Amino acid sequence: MDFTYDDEQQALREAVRGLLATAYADHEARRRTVAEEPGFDRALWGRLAEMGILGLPFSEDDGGVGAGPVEIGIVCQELGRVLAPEPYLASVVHAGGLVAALGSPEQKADLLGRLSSGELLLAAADTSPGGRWTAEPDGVRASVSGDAWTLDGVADPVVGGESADMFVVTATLPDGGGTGVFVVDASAATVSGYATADLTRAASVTFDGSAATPLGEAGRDLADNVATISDLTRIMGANQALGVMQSQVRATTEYLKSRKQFGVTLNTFQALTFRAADMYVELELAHSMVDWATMTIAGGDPDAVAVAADRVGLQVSRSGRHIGQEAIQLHGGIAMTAEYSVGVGTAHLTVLEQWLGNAGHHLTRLSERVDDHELVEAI
Amino acid sequence: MDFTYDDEQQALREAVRGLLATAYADHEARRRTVAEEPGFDRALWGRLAEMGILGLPFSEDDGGVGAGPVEIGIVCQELGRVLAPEPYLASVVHAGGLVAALGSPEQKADLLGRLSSGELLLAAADTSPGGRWTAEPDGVRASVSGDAWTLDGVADPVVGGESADMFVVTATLPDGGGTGVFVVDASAATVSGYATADLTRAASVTFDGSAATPLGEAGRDLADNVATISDLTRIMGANQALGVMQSQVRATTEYLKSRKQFGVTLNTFQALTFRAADMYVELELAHSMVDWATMTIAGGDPDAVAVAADRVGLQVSRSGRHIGQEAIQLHGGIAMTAEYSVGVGTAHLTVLEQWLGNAGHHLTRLSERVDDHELVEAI
Amino acid sequence: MQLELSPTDAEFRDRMREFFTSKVPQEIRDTVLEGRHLTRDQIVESQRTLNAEGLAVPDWPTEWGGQDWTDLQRHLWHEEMQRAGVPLPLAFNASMIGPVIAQFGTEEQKQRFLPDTASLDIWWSQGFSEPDAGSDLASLRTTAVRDGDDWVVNGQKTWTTLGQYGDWIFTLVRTDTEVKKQQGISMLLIDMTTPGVEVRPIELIDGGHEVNEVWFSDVRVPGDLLVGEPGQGWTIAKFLLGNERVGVAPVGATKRALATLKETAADQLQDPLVRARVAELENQLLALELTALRVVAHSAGGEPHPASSVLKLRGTELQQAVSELALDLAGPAALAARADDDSPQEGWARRTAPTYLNLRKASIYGGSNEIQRQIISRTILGL
Amino acid sequence: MQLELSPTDAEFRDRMREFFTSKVPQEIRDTVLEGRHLTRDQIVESQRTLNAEGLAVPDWPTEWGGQDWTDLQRHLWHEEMQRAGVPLPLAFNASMIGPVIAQFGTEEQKQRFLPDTASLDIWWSQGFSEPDAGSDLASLRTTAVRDGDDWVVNGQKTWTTLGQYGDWIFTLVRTDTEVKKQQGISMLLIDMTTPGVEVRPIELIDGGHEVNEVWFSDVRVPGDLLVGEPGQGWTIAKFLLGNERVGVAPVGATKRALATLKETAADQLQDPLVRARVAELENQLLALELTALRVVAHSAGGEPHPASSVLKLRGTELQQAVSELALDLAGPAALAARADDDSPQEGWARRTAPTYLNLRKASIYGGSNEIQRQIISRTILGL
Repeated sequence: MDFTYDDEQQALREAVRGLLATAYADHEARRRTVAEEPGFDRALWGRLAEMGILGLPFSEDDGGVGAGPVEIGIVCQELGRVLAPEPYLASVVHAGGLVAALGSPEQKADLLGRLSSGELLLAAADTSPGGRWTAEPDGVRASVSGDAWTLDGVADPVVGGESADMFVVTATLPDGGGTGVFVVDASAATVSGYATADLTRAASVTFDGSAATPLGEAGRDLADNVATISDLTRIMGANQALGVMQSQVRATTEYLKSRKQFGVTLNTFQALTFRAADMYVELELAHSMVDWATMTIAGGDPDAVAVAADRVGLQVSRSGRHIGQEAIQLHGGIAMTAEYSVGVGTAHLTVLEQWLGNAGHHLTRLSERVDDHELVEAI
Repeated sequence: MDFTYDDEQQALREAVRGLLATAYADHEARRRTVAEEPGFDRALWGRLAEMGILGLPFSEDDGGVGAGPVEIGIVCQELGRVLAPEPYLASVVHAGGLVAALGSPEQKADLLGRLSSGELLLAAADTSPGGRWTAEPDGVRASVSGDAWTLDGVADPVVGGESADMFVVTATLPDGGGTGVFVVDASAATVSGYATADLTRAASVTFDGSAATPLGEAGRDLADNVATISDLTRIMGANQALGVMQSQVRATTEYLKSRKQFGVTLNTFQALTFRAADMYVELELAHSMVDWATMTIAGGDPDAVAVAADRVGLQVSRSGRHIGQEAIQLHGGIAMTAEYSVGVGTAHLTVLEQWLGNAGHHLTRLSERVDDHELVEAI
Repeated sequence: MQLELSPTDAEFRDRMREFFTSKVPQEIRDTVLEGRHLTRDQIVESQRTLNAEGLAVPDWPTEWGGQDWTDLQRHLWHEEMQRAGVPLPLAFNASMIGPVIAQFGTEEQKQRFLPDTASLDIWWSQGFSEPDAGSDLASLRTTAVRDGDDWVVNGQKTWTTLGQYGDWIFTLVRTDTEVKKQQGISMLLIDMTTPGVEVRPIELIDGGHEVNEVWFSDVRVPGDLLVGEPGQGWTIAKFLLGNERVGVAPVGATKRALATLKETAADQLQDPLVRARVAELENQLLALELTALRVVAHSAGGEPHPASSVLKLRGTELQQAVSELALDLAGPAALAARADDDSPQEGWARRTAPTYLNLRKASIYGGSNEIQRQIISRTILGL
Repeated sequence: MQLELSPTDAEFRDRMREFFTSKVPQEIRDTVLEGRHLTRDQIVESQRTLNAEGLAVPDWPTEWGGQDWTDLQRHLWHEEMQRAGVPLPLAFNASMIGPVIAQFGTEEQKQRFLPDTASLDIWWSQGFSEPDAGSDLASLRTTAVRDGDDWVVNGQKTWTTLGQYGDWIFTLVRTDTEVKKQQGISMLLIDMTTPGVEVRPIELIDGGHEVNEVWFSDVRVPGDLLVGEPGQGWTIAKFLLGNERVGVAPVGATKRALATLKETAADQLQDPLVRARVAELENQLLALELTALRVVAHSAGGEPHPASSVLKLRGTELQQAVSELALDLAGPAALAARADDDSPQEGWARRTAPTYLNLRKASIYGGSNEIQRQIISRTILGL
């Protein structure tokens, strides 16, 4: 039992942090980047590829680095810390994760190789309009004629979809065959991009007889695999949220120390410093749960990962709501502005939560399992 | 629309407050009273009878005063304010309320007359061991042979039951006939008295072929009427809780002003004064809801009263939990002791809540009605 | 004690409800009820409709268009507007500068400004907050220096809500730097077309352009545009902010928002946890509304009841809580915040994240909730 | 980073679990698990069972019965005890005065007291708090005046937990009134059978006799019972209170209480609102337990990790929250708090109200949650 990073993990953190600092030295840089097309920094993306960060989760055979969940979590935390708009979670962790889990050896070598090198952007299209966190969305239907598959329907939101070169699409198979996963070229779909509430990009993607290639063997029901990759993405999203919250607690603390009102700094007001203490408590609890969930992945048991995703999802939703709201309140008006990172961080937490599953969703799932165990075992 | 007391109501409040001040000038007096038999002040009870307080809810024909819900609420608030252990809510409001609603003219004249004059103590036996706030408890069964009714079973807790001369018992009628209400002489039952968590008294009452007289016409299903009287009792219990909370907020405020720590009075600490402000907010919200629910009774619609009882029950449960806990916390250790009124007030709020219906119960009932209305109309 | 409205008040309420739901254009009210942004023209049209009926500025003296209503009637007017989705009369005009001019202004100022203020022919902006002052208003640094009959103003205001629409701005400026800071403040009315006035937008986290910075560079203001006496600004500001807090709890609008949400997200109402959240919020809103009624019933002679801080505090908390519920019911659709109207996601769901983020301001602006707790603990509890 | 215990630690945990569940009498453990009160004899018997196995005072120096364990092992020992319902070794002995004597005591004091302290042949009470001091410990007023070789003690202590069982009491007394208040304090060990010591019970709101007042009237204490130097009391107290906070979060016991509640109130677990409350609490407890593990993994050289305040703060909140859930699940049966055992109400339900009330103390005693927030905001956040 060990909650500390080893030297290599520390070095990875420093390297990623250093690289991100060149691109997002201050919030203004992030603000400029999201205001322009494509909504993230392609040069930075290239440097992440060079550092091996884009290929981190994938095996060396597929052009990746073969690192573990802790390393990917470190990257996500650092991205969250500076509110980096790069679609790492959507493209590498989620869409890339689906390819790595389900693709044929050829597909993996091709798609993951190009993803790792920064040539190819993927996005997972797995949510129906109005849908809510299911591995069996009904917005896109797959049809087959001979060997040729086509897709019809709409997926929305497709996070990172605006700039994606290819979509990894979750679709209903014909004749009650369950859920299939397909690769579709962006040119075969109609992509309507938009900015989300945190100014990162997503898209509504419409398929209209779009030519599609099954990932791996055609026609199998892959709902369980899709669910597992979503759970992994949730846990990595929690890492990213942790980075956001750490920045918010730090910024709030600094603000209370430096900002003067009524002739004194704000940390003179005990009602405010006690609330900062409560923010810290929430941060530490979230941190513990994020580390635990991330380590759970290594065990390789999909059920354990599903539970861990719900547990960390609930904790991070609660902590994120608390910290995100209090960070704004303790700052006051300045944090309502797009110029200042704290409020935008709250927007980012909001997007992560509603994208990956909110507190109510996770709590309902955990409630269903309450009598599966006598008490919850941490280790 | 008017939320103010008229002159007579003001005078009633002053009179009751004055009388209670003679008996419970300080918490030590209350403490002595509950430590001795019968757990309340019989002399005070007699003076309440003389003032007409015991007969307040009942018609003049039945030996009462014929006052309205606002007046009864005033009395309950004042009792709560000093944590008076007298069984007014149990005996007069609840048991007396059942007799007034269901009794024959002769029963009413007899029982309510003696109740009003202080000669007779009643208690409502309407809860089965382990039961939860239903008008159809199954702990006591009624049997009839010719005209002679008998009861078998157990009711617990019977609040105020330890000293009761007679029980007003809710029992299951034979042959699926629903819920009947009976009067049973205490001598016909086995009464095992005990102190509740706030040191007022209740009892476990066992009926074993106990001779019973139906209230009013025999054999009718009275579950609806029983429910309505319970709802009235809940609303009066909320008035009593309001009195407790008012005292707790006042005591806490005074303590913060006078108690010194680290060389200064506690109101120097903003974290504490802000929490006192939040207590005040909860108090005012509860106050508003209590007034509203009390006034709703006058409309005479049992459905409206049922909803009002749930609404005020939920609000007072929440406010009571908040205020009762914060009052102890802001005082510190002293409020943990039985010598000091604040913690005992929290115990009293706890007893009122679990006796009459806790937040979860009321919230569940209100949840069931959520789509009965577009929005909640206050007036 | 009695719950029912008197026949007079019931008739009054019916009249308000009838007017608001039949005379204020449906499209404007739908915009409000669905949580979309109003245009300047819609706000103006709505206020003119009200003003034509004498319903825009009931708080003012009757000679300037006010109504001789009871506090309860004012409350009913306010609630019915919110319930019907009628935009409230622009606060800067109706609740702030109007009453100030009526109370402290010269006869000339009254004649010149009050009718156009009621009808929104002049759109007023508020120039109080400054970047380094925040809740500590008295530390303001914008100066006005005498030059002949005029004042010359230099400095910067911020958080000027809807300043981009403003014709005039009422400002607090420092006219005397020698005295105690509260005593050196005066109120000036400034035509925003005057050379040297510049309005710069502040982008908020919800992407909206709702507030602004207003910069003053050697802005020349005629002397007859000072309200009251030089140095009286602090007194006037306190008068104005006292008015602002009355009826500040957006109970009716929040009730309306929750009712709408029950309809739009009806399928999720089968989830018992969602039902419980709705039921809890409905109950809290009822308690707040009843508290507002109690405050109304007790407020004596126009002085705000001290418990009005309770209304502001809890009112904004509940407003925020309903916006959180909406966000959670929207789920992934909430991501489509800035998608265009062709989006396959429902409009209400797309608006939830910006609304949630925008409403974080509710507990900051207009006297933060910390200030309200301070008022309660000091003024009411004597701590 | 790795989740699994090392084979050594896993084996250690199994050994603890095995010992606690097989060697500590079932009746004692059931009393703990069901939330009933332990007798003095049960507490003593349990601690002697532990001590015989070297498991009563692992934190002490090994020469006095301590164990050379890692922080993680100490944590596992602590959690497994709670989980099995083993009464924790009496804190006054094991965590407070024992380590103090081992650190500051003379060789004579160590020989005389440590073995009997470990085995609970001496039951220690704590004499720190005073009626007018509360959290402000340094303001204490109990005095000890030199008289020959002895000290003569006068004053009053309060909140002395289980003082009715105490053989000896370790006290903070003022030995010098001339110096700065922290510097005039010393620690004295006092035999509670000495003439002039009087223990008076304080009745708590749950009806229990758990704390006491201890009065000292001209109590004569031999000079060799002063620990450390005169004036060193404040330093010793800080050392002692620092020890107290380590592992102070009752995670294991709270988890156990929640698990038991799921069983005893199983039929109510069908209510979705109850299920959600349980699931939320289980998750919060997991987060806390993991935080405890992180703190353990990081605490360097016996110094408490600053985040241990997080454990105390949240640990007591969750302990209280579980007691609230139990109360709500008990419903009307909770009224039968002081009914005798013939009561038709179930025992667990009858105990809920006293337990709920009693646990209000958890956020007050041993450094109130306000003190913990202060520590976090100052020490950790630098505010």
